[in-house]
Amino acid sequence: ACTGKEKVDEKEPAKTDDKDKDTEVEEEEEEPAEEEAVGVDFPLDTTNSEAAIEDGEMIYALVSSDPFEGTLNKVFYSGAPDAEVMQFFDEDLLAVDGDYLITSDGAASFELSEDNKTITLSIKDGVNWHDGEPVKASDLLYAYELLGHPDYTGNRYTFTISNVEGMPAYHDGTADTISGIVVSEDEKTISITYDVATPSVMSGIWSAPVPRHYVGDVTTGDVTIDDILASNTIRTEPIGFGPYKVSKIVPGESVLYERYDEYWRGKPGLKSVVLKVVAPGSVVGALEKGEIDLASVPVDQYNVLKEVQNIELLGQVDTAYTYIGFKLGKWDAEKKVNVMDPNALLADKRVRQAMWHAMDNEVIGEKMYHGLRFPATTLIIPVFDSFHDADNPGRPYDPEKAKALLDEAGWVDVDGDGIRENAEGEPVVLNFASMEGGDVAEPIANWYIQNWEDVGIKVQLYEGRLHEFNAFYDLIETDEPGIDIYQGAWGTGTDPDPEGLYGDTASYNYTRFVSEKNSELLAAGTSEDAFDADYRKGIYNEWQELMVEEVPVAPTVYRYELFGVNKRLVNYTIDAANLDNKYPWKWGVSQADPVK
Amino acid sequence: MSLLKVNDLKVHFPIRGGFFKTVVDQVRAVDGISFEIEPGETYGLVGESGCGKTTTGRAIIGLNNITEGEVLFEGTDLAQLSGRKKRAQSRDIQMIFQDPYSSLNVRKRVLDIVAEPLRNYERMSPKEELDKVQALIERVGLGPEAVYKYPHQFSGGQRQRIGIARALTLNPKLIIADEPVSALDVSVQAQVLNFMQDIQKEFNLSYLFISHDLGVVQHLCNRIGIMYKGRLVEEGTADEIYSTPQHLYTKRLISAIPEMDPAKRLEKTHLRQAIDDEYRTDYDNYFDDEGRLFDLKKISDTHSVAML
Amino acid sequence: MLIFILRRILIMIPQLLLLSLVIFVLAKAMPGDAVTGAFMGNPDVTPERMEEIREKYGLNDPWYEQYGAWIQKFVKGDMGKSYVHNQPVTQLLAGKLGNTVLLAFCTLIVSYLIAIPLGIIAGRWTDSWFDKLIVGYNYFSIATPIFIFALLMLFFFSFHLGWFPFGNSVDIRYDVGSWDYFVSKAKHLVLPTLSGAILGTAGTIQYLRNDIIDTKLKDFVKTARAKGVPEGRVYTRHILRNSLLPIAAFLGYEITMLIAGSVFIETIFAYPGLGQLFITSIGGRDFTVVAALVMISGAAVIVGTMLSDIILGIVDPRIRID
Amino acid sequence: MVKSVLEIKNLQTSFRIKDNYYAAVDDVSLTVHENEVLAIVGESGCGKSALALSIMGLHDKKVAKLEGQINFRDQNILNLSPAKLNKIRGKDLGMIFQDPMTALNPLSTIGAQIVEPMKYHLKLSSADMKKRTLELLRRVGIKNENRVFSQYPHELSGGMRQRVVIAIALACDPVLLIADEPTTALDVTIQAQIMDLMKELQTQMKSGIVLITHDLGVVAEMADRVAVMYAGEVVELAEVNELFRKPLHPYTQSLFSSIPSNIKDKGRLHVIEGMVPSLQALDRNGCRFAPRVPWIAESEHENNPKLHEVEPGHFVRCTCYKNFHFRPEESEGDNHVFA
Amino acid sequence: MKADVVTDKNVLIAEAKANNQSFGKTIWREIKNDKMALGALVVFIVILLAAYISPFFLDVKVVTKIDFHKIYLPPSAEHWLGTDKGGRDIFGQLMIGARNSITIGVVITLIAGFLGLTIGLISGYFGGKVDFVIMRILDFLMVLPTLMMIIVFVAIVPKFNVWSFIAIMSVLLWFGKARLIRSKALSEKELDYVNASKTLGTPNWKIMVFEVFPNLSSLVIVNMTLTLANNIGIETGLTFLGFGLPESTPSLGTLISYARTPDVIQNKLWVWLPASLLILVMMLCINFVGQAIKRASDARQRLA
Ligand SMILES: Nc1ncnc2c1ncn2[C@@H]1O[C@H](COP(=O)(O)OP(=O)(O)OP(=O)(O)O)[C@@H](O)[C@H]1O
Ligand SMILES: Nc1ncnc2c1ncn2[C@@H]1O[C@H](COP(=O)(O)OP(=O)(O)OP(=O)(O)O)[C@@H](O)[C@H]1O
Ligand SMILES: [Mg+2]
Ligand SMILES: [Mg+2]
Repeated sequence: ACTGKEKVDEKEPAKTDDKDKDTEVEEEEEEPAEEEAVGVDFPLDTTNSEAAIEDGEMIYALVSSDPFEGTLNKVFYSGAPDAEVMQFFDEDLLAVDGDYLITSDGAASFELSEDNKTITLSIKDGVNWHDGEPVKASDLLYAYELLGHPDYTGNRYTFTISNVEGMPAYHDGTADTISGIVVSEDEKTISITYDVATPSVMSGIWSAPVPRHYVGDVTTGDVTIDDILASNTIRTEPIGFGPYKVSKIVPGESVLYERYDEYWRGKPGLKSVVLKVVAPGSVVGALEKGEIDLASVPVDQYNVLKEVQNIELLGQVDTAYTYIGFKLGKWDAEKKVNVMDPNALLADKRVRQAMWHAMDNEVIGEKMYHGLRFPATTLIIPVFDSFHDADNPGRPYDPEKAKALLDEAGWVDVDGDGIRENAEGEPVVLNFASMEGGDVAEPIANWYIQNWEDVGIKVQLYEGRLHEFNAFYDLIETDEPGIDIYQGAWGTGTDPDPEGLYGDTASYNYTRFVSEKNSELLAAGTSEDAFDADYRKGIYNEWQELMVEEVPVAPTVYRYELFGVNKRLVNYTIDAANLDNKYPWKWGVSQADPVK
Repeated sequence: MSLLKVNDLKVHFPIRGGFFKTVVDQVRAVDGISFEIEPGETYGLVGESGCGKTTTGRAIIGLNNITEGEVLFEGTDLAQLSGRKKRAQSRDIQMIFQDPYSSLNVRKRVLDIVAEPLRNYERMSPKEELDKVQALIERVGLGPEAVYKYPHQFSGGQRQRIGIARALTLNPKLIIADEPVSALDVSVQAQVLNFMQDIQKEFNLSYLFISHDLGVVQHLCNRIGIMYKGRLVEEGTADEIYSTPQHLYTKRLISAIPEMDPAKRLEKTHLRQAIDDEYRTDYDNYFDDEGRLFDLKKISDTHSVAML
Repeated sequence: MLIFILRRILIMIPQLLLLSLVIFVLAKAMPGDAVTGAFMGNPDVTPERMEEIREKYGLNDPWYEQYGAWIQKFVKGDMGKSYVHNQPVTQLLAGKLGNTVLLAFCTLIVSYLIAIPLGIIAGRWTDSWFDKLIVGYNYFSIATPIFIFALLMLFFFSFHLGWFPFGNSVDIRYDVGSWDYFVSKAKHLVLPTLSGAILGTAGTIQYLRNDIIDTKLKDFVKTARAKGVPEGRVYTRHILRNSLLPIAAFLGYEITMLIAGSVFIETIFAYPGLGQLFITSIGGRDFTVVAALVMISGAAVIVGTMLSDIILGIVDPRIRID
Repeated sequence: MVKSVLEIKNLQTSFRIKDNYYAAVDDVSLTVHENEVLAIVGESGCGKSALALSIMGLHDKKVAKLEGQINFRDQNILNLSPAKLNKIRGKDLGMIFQDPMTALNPLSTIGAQIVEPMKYHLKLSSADMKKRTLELLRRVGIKNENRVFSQYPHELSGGMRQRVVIAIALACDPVLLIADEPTTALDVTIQAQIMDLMKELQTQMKSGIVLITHDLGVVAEMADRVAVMYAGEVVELAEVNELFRKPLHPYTQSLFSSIPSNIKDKGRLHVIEGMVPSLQALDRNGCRFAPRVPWIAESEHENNPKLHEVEPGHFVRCTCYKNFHFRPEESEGDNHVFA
Repeated sequence: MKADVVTDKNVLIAEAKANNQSFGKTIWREIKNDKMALGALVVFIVILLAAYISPFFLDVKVVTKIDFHKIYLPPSAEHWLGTDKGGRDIFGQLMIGARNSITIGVVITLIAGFLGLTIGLISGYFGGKVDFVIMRILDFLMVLPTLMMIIVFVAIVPKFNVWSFIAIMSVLLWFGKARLIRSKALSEKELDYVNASKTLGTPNWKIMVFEVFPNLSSLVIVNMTLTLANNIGIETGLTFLGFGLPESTPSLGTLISYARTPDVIQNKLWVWLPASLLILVMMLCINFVGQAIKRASDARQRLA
């Protein structure tokens, strides 16, 4: 596949406070590194301790092979590149902590009601849009009005939004207002009431306001949503209340920001910021030449990158994992539930366990990714420190164990061709679907096929090739009968709740795995009780255990993400817990020219 | 009964123009000509370039569509025939082309060229075919090895003779010769002309001989038709045309033949000047009100002129 | 002339309509649609929601109804809305079209600047040392895959020497219209232009060379020499003028070829233009954009050939267009 | 004594064919006098055009090699530098080409093409040049000269174009005009007009003309003296009346008797046997015509035949003319098939 | 004496038979006389042989076996041209890839050539209404932006493999040829040898196939050799853009498109350079041979 196809939107850096939850990740274009990693312990913060100069300028690379789409509004944008553009001039009212849970450190503070159903936000003083207007509570209401608007076609009308009381009625057009949202007289506070209480509110609430006065009001009929979409107020002259204001945009290519002196947290650290799109292949060269100060770098270039003298490399584990899914049933479109098929080829969990044991992910991580990927153990990633069960070893590479499990399951080689027949003694060839995505997808798919063949399971690529993103999901989503195994990847977003991917009514539960225990645990994980973190952790540990036992999917690798930073940068971090520096306003440079 | 009778033949080509490229006018390439050819006779068709000679020939043999009029060959209208009959009839009329280079397919050996009509009309074993072709080739004065050669290995005159051999294969009754010698050098031309005369005697052929070289026409033809702007302006025996031309255009044409006696060249120049003057002054008298040449009118048994 | 243009435009209409139908059907036949492209894999967007959006976009109507609705708008100049960019396609294209046309134009000029002198030299001094070199270069340019060449250009001139920027069309820090802006724009154009131009000369050189060799032998050239025209002038006044004619006539065609062929160059140099947009849009199943781009290319071909005919009609007295 | 304008001495023009040079014009010596039309006749490929192009210096140096002398006004054209040659070409030497369809630049107006030689050779203002051009056009018999001036070649008929070609050749009042088959591509009536025009112009201008043709009719109408060429050599040279009255060389005789209008009774035409040998196959030592008259005994031919002056001004090459007769059984057929 | 004549005759006939120059022979002679073309032909044949014979010695399974312990090994005795990102042998892939690429190029050229030839010939030969209709269709097809259409088709086709690739390309690459052939056929049919055949009673289809076609053959052969080079190249380009053949079908394009990251292009030449050079060499060879054939078809330019 080519760079042009990559679906990047889910690959957002953790620092952007996007509210999306679990999302699909396409394998990005990554090259294996040839030498072994010397140790994959990257710093999270820059080490430059000099003071930032007064009128510095930073050049930020938006690493993408495509231009950014340029819908610069949190309600309407669709791609991650746009989110990166917005981070400099706009922000959410609520800040989040290291666990991605909301705090009151942002431009607004919040309070949760007793019954956990109502959340009240109070906007702090001095929070003003770039045009000088104060940010009002009704601006946040406006965001909800847009999100729920019948004409809204974006992808953010999600559960957290529709869960707001009165939202469905408003969305259907049967109500003019959203009954669950109340704005105070003084436009300083806003309270939002939900139909169902869920801890997801702590990580999922929408708190990005839209400047009603600036983009125009659809509720009064002044403008339509299409007008807004076509309008320069969200394209080339957007405003926000973030640390920098947009001074100029060359659509798709670059943005020039200027310091917004009245930023509510204080005077930002840079006089100006230039953001420009840099193709993944050019990132290293640009960093080395000092053309850019900051870039998320493709891991495949780690090898070259670590030799580059004028930059620092920051890295951390990404909010995503790759997995192998076993097709176990079908989606019942009528009832909107997943239905397991007891006759599925891989209905026996021992076979699935064996297949997991057979996969040598260690080598992939070390050889191809230079240690920047490592074998995954459970379905809740280590990023969620408090929920990831570090003690659960998953199913490490162990071909002997795999063989034993297969023997146990009755999959033995009857006819002596080195390939096992199934319990009924029939020869089996499993069809494996995998997505195109960078240069590594193909070798990895074939590597697994070889791994499986080593333990005696014959697997072949579905249709003999990898599938392009759209085609792949067409196949998986429709439960194409020919496919038995597939390789996918999920971005988890910032909410640990796996319900959307593994619930019995979740359409994204592509394996169609259902079990009572599973449903029970998932429900418990988001129940009111789960506002108690320990309780929740217990539940999720149990769930992780269950998934390692049942193996509807076998997670393969967790991944690191890397950032290259010019040594003149100060106060920069990728650490979500570093509440001071994770927002752009403090970022600065210690000298006028980049270190070369 | 005459072998070929052409009756008020018209061939018009559409001129397209205007916004939608519709037919806005017609090129009247041949605009109502009539003549007859008797068996064994050579009929010459003469006129300046673009007057419609070639078109007439092509219309007779069926390469051009006839707009109006009829072409009777041995009494049957060729245009009315169809399918098998037409095929049967059309083997009796053959054509010799002007350009000995383009009229032979350079990618074929002489054998295949000359045998082409045989393969179309007759079933012969390869041996018979080869014999027949070889006989023909020798008849036109080429060595037997010639059948295995390609056209580019021959000179213009030889090529023209191969073309003639091809036309003779089916023993036609009428041969339409469209300027068969104008691309050839004088001495080669003589060769071909002699040869045409020989085979005419031998096979009792009739020729429709199209040319603009009056010397050649005079040498070869019994009767001559003079064409001008798609019409016949004069028709008669070779003698009549050359000794007593009646139509102004004929006179002009004849006066243009270079004088072969250097001593008389001044005379000839003066004659040309005189006819030119006449041509200028009398030109309009030869056309009717619509600007069309008059129909032919007999002035003797064999001689007709297009005059009032 | 006017009639000629009018007629050509009249012919163009059914052609474009047919093209629109073809591309519409094809775009629809691609697996997935814009909604899949945008929302697939986002668990928060339920299948119902996706259906709802499809319904809103009219993606569930029978294709002919969708086509009818789309083409009606299209005729009025509304190319629909990009699903991925959430923006009217016309607006989306505006900037990129300019970039692509500029690039195509510069490439054309530079390739002519290279090709015409070389073609002339090769044609005039056939079989000379120069000629052999030029013919060699020609072979090289035909045989080298453009993307390898472009990549090498990029690595050498940008990465190693640092002479030229890595991508994009201009440095944002300069004000539109200022000298710096102009210089920056030019700097961004150099590599894409050169890569395209250096490999794009083969046709012209070969054509010119052959044509000059042919024209050299024409009778009217002998006439010119017989008039006592000096050799140099024979070339400039008689041979060249005749040989350049077809090149002028190819102009319109070449531009359209360059616009269509911009995909590689734009992708490699991250130059935001139509080619790059096309590839992105195919991936995102943004079929309004795909369709619009195909229509534009189709129209460009038609206009290009028309332009060629008009140019030829103007420069060649033998050809009258009406 | 009439002055000679052109003196060709032992001219040999050879073409390179695969590393060897073969003479297409072999040891030709001719003189053209003022106010005289020298016709050169011969069949296709005998070297007529090669001779004409040699005089004009129009051969491509890479393929053609020229030896001997071409003296034009006491300068040997062969030794002139290109610049000097260009001073003569178009000025004192004019050339008329055979095919009026291709001899004109399709992209220039008629006016521009006639003006062009004046620009290089005459010091005239552009208004004067235009005036002169219009006058020239009138002189070559074009009536609406103002219109023709700004027309393009394709807008004119063949006859008109040939007149334009003539006008170009006459543009700077040449002393010597070389006309390579000026009428061959034209219709009979047009041919007559062009012939008359050339005769008329010649009487006015008093220049020498080299008229190349294969049409004896044209020769009879126009020439003062005639050179007959065969296979690169001049085989007979005589005053026109003399030649037509008493052609001597076998080739000349054959040529005359193969013309239809010379045969009164529709009898058989004379056919020259065999073919013109190609440059490479030509036997250059004996009589070049010998292979085509095989019934003439070898002894009749000369070795390395010379031009003999049989009568004052009448030259014939090779002694074979003396006892020449047509093949007796000739009327029986032209081919060995019947032999 | 008589016998003499007869043998003489036979000798002559035999000689003529031997000397009759078919177009094929002319081409061969032309190539023989051009050292470059001859060399190019030899090289090309060697490449062809290598590509088509090597599979008998190469185990595809072994060549395409992933071995992550052998990633990006530089050339060595074991791996002549080193290994790629999956630890696969480049040399093996090069051989298999060359075969695939050449097969694709040749088959596309043949099919597109056949389509273009047939349709162009019919259109040009019959002229009139047939021509009008075909030309209008062609006019339309010419408007299609080829590269874009190919990409759209590639996106649509579900089972994308060598054959569907060939089908897509062939369907979209014949228009130009049809036009070329048509215009040539149009002028060819005006020539008298066609008229002659008509008057001799030869049916139209025979004239088309046996008279006109052979006269277009030189044009066709020249055009096909020159487009062969292009067609091999176009696969490479599409693969680079991500619309080419899957990696499981190695082609030269696959190998070259590995050269997408700075690291590979700068430091791992062995991965992409051999394939690039192979393409370059093949293109040059085909072009040299093509030029010789072109000269052979044009008597004016012939060297021999
Ligand atoms: N296919 C055609 N379409 C349109 N016009 C044609 C066509 N064929 C011939 N003409 C026109 O018909 C007229 C007669 O042409 P034709 O070829 O019969 O003349 P010709 O007497 O044979 O002339 P030439 O001596 O030059 O061969 C010419 O004006 C020619 O332009
Ligand atoms: N450039 C050339 N290279 C090689 N041979 C040539 C060249 N030009 C002419 N010849 C040969 O020289 C000989 C004389 O040619 P030339 O053109 O002078 O004949 P010609 O008498 O003018 O014939 P025509 O009446 O056909 O014009 C011919 O055999 C011809 O093939
Ligand atoms: Mg004619
Ligand atoms: Mg000549």
